[in-house]
Amino acid sequence: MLLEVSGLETFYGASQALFGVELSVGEGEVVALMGRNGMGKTTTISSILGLVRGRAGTIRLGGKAISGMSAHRIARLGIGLVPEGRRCFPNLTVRENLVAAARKGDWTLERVNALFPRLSERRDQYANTLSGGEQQMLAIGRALMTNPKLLILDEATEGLAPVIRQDIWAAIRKLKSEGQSILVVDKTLSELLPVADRAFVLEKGQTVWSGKPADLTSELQDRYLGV
Amino acid sequence: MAEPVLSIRELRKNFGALKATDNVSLDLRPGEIHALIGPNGAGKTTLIHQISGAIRPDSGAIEFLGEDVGALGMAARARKGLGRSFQISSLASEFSALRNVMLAVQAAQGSSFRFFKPVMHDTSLTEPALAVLERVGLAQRARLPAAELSHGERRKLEIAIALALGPKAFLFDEPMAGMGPEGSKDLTGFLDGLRREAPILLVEHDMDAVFALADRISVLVYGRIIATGTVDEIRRDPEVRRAYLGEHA
Amino acid sequence: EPVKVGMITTLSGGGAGLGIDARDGFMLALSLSGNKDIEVVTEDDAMKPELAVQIADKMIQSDKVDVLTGIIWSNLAMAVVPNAVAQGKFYLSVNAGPSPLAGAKCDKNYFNVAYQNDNFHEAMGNYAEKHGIKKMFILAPNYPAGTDSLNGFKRFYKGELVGEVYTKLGQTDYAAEIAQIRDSGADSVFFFLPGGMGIAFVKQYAQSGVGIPLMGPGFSFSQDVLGAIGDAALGAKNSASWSKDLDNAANKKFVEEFQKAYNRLPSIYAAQAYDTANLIIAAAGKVSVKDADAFRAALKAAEFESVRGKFKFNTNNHPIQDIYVREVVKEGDVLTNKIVGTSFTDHADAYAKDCALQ
Amino acid sequence: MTMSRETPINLVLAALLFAMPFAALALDEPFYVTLATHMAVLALAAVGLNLALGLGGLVSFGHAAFFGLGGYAAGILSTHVLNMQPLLTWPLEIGASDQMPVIWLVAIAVSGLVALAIGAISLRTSGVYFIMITLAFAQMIYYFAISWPAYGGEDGLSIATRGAFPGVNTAVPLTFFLVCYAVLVAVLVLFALVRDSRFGAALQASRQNETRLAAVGIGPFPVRLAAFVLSAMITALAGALYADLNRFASPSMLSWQMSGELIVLIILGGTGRLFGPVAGAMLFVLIESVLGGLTERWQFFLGLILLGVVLFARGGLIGLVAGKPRHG
Amino acid sequence: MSSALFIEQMLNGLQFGVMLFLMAAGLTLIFGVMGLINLAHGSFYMVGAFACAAVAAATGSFWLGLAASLAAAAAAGAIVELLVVRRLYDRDHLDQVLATFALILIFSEGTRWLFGSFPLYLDIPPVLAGAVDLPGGARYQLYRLAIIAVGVAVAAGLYLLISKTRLGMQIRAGQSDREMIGALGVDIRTLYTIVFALGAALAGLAGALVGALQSVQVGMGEPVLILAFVVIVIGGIGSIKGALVGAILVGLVDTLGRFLLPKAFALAMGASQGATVGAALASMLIYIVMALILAFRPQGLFAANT
Ligand SMILES: Nc1ncnc2c1ncn2[C@@H]1O[C@H](COP(=O)(O)OP(=O)(O)OP(=O)(O)O)[C@@H](O)[C@H]1O
Ligand SMILES: Nc1ncnc2c1ncn2[C@@H]1O[C@H](COP(=O)(O)OP(=O)(O)OP(=O)(O)O)[C@@H](O)[C@H]1O
Ligand SMILES: CC(C)C[C@H](N)C(=O)O
Ligand SMILES: [Mg+2]
Ligand SMILES: [Mg+2]
Repeated sequence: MLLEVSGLETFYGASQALFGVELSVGEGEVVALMGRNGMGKTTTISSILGLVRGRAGTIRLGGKAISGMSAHRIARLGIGLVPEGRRCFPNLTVRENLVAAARKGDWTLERVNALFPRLSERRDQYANTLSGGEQQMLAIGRALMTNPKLLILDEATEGLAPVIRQDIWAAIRKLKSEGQSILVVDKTLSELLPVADRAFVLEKGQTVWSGKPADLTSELQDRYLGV
Repeated sequence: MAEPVLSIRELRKNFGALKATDNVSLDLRPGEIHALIGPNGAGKTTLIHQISGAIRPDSGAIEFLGEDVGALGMAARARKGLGRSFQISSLASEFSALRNVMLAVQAAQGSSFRFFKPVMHDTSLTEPALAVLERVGLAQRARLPAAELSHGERRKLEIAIALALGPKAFLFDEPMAGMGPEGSKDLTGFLDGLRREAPILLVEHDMDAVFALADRISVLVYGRIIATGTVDEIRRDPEVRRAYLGEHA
Repeated sequence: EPVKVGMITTLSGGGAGLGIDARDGFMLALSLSGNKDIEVVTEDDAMKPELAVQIADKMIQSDKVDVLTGIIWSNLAMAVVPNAVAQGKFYLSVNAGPSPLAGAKCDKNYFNVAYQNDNFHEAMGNYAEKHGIKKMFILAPNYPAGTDSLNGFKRFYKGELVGEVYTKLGQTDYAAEIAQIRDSGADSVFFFLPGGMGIAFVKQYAQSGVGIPLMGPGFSFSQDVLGAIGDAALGAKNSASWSKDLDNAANKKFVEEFQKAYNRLPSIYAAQAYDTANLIIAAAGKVSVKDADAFRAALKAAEFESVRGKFKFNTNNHPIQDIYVREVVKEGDVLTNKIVGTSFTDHADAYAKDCALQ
Repeated sequence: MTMSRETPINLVLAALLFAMPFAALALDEPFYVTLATHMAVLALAAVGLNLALGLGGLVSFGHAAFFGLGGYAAGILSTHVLNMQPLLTWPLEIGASDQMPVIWLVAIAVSGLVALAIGAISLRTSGVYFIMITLAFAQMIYYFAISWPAYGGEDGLSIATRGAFPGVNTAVPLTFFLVCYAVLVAVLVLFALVRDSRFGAALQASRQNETRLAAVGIGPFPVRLAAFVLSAMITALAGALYADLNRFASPSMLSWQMSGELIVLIILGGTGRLFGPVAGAMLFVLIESVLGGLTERWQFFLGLILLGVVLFARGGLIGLVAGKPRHG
Repeated sequence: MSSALFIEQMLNGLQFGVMLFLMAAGLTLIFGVMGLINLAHGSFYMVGAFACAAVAAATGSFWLGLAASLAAAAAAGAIVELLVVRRLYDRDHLDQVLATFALILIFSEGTRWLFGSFPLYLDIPPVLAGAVDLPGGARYQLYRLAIIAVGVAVAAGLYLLISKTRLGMQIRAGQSDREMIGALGVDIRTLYTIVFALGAALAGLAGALVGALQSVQVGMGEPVLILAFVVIVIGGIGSIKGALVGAILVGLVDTLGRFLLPKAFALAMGASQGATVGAALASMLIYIVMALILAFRPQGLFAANT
């Protein structure tokens, strides 16, 4: 397994947000992480990256224990994050956002621009003046530019126009076909489930279900996700 | 046909060479949900910003309840009854969810220069605020600081604040964003009822919601409105499909 | 009779050099006298008037001092002195001599053992006038001691002023003023800039290649800044009531002992404080400080061996003294001052007439 | 006012400060009466600033201007009384007064007007720009004061006799302390009321998110301006008391170091906390006077102590004891 | 007024401005780019001056002193960053104010502890001593011309570093979202230590250069610090270009104000009176200018990105 999380418990100050999360992503696998609002998806991702510290449990990346490492070292081991809420650098131009943290590999500026032509049009504009959707593309492009082994997308299609969203799902499928491992959080099940190889469902900070998307019956969907 | 509540005439706004709003005219009629859709960067948020007074148009007029509000600042327009939500949540992050909503209640009462009476004991503030939180399903989380809410919860709080203003028109900028599948379903139902309180200008990329809710849809592309019509008209419009909807129809 | 002395002076921050010299001079006198009855409490005012007031209150109320002394700066003196004397305490100034306290606001319990602020400047004005300098350029910071300075100078200098410039208090770059001096055609430049301001001015002046001779009150060329100014100061004339080479027994002993104790040359601030301490020792040797009238009379009599040779008080309790003109010279590698003339003999200040004391 | 974890600490602080002069007199250390008065007055000045800075996030680096204006109001009135000169001869003749309530009113009114002008311009900016523009105005007043000879220039202005208060003798240190303490308590009550009021809610929201405030229909500018003016008035009142305490008004009250010190007091005690300024002033004055007597290097150790507080006590002294504040 | 005088005054303004720029550049880097209010920046200026004076006195070489000033200030900066500042990035600006204020006290008294209370001696190196003739009949001090040259070179270097290199981008990215740039794999902590040390070194350089002109003494940093803040605010925080323009503006306004205002008032109210009133106004002048600029451009002249 590329990423293995087990027994993860995380606190914000005194209040506990995760109560034992189990999660794994294999090489070349696309894994969906699901759950209602506030169930701990983002917290799980933050814990993996060392942005918040888990208090118990283990996290392994490529077999190596990474809990306790600083965020930049974890990222350098090969995680590319597209964070919730985009978090583009507002005071950098689009191009600067893309190259600032880039690492060598297959993904280059040209390739990202080909994936999102809109970004190359807005190349020299500061990111704080981009539209919401443009910022989302930028965040994805920025993560790809670090050439990660594992790409983590936290609500990466939020706020995107349907055509663009289709482009992004197409991009995800393309990445998948090239063997890229991806962990995805997304609310649109109809688009997410077909791409995912496996899925995990969180409830109140715990993994309550995992398996193949096909096994996530509409009854289960109703129980855990309210649809 | 009833007089429009909100009426925008020939609005223009350039950012340098970019025509972010290019001669836009638009009406919001009583009781309707008017959806505004369009590709990313088409100028939807910029338009909402101009209507709410966050940025000034280069030219054009904005009439609200029959009055030209173009010269008014953001706060003054809100007092006139324009309630908006932000695409990217904008909250008083140290305040609890409750106090965020109470602030709106107090603003609606127009009484922010009272220096002595403690707000937390003021039922004329707390009760309406709690009621609103109840409506969006955040009552359980009322005492939590906004900073500690999850993303989706913060999005709900955005809507709660707009509700608490009791506005005469709503401007919602992607309210569905960040809602889980269940949240989207609930919110769709909720907005459906809300149109009876005040008409809604709804910017949204969630087409399921838009198609379920909208009385009319306007499509904004590169700052221009390329089409306005009913759900069916828009769904069938080839130009709209190409520029925006893709296979989603 | 035991006497308790409260010394409030500047021991931290940029102005610390002056206060440390004053404290060291004062303490030297005490230790040389072997007098064990005089107890001193010292505190740092950090050059802040409010802190000085607070310390004075503490010394009066808690330490129960009889005599206060030590303040270097006029603005702190103005804050502390009127209150202290109003509470029946004695205040002996080792340095600051603001004009109000010499004139209308003089007090029977306030003795200035140093000078009235105008004095040294007057002496330089007198010198310039006597030496036939026709065109002067004069310069001082824009604050009361600065305006007093230039007024003092002008009181005696009657020639032409080709420039009168007030700088910002605390200013450290004088390029703009130096350019004006270059352009002014003056025969000589008189400036009053104590501490770091003076160091900066003289160094910059020397490098500018202007070359018009400098003069000033002793503060501008006092021992505590000469080292930092460097050779640029050589030859500058300045005025003071004291100099290290003043030929009298008390001064010889003072200079020698000061160097022995502190391993540096004393400055005018040290000399004035040394005199102040000796004045207290002398008075306390004669009468009890608890008998205020007697103690006051003993102070006024000023029967002590001053390093200035002769010393007496005017009706307003400010000194009547000789003021010399000194020149900056080099002895070995150290820069110091040497007396080259006397500007005033038995000089009194201009404000005594406004003082109600007899 | 709501009871919170802070309340017991606040009561203890208030009691300590109140008891200090009585203990001092009992132990025959009369100076500590003066020291307690110092604490009370500096605390008062900082409470004023805390209203703008703590609640409204308006980091004024120019509050010394108001502190000094208050001080000069006391100084100038007293000089005129002493010399029996009227304060104004034109357009109408106004005599001076040495009654504290009159001095206070003058201090408050003058600084309120000045704050209105400074605030109206400064509040166009925000963040660091606001810090610096308020500094700029204070520096202008400072340089004016040191170079304007009529009221002493840099030498400052002595106050021959402390202002009078009807019915009591303010020359007695304990009495003067009680006057200052009473003012402090009254202002603290005012602060607590304002903080918890609707105005306070708007003010605090303006600090957290100004766009949000405007979007609900409350213009941030008038809210901030009102807070700034109120804050300046309180600080000016403290300035008048401070000048009376020292019997001296000086330009150093107007200096940027003074503004900085007020900010330091607040952060030291706990920004935005009701008793933050009180805790800060008590500790600061104590350190300054105790260390200053012990060693010439006291500022070094003061530095270390302050550094220790920032690094290890988040939220200042009050935060250290009471934890994070709760905003309902 | 002769044209020679006018030329000299313009150069004075420029030189003063360039000196302020060296301070302001470090401050704007640390403050604008890293988002840290560093009141202790003036202490690095002092450290540089003392290191230069001490080493120059010991070795007899100003140039070794200059090297020492850079090294000492950079080291002081790095230590301060590692021990204190590093814990403050996520904090409120106010915590930073208090902590760096505490650092001023520690540095000032610490320096006095080491070097005593009397100003130190530091002189201009012989090669740069004296004045040179300029066209227009003016004479100008060579050393000041050298300061102008150093300042211009530093300005160019910094501009390139910040706006054109990846390092510069990462620094700026860190300013807006430290956590995010870390999550992208950039070691922002080490990066900030380097930047902080660089800013400190620039301040130290300014202190050493100016120390040879002025007096090397405890407390020399704070007045310059305030001016440097004025400069970066006028120029627009975070902008190296703004710092340069702001510095030169302040330098010129202050120099020309000090020179012309008293003359102007002297015409109206007589020499003595005019001189004091003019001087009073001149000392307020830069603050008046700053207030005016901010009243009309609340983000300074070159607001970094709004
Ligand atoms: N900074 C924080 N401080 C305290 N509590 C937090 C913080 N961030 C999140 N929480 C809490 O942790 C829990 C999990 O939140 P998280 O953001 O991980 O949820 P999520 O599953 O990503 O939800 P969403 O779909 O709304 O983004 C929630 O109860 C939330 O209130
Ligand atoms: N301040 C600004 N300066 C320059 N360009 C701007 C500015 N603000 C917005 N823009 C540009 O204007 C266009 C419209 O942006 P806007 O945010 O209105 O888009 P939007 O329709 O809301 O898109 P989305 O659906 O992605 O949120 C975008 O191309 C954006 O980059
Ligand atoms: C050192 C002296 C020149 C001080 C001067 N007497 C003053 O008032 O401040
Ligand atoms: Mg989330
Ligand atoms: Mg948008």
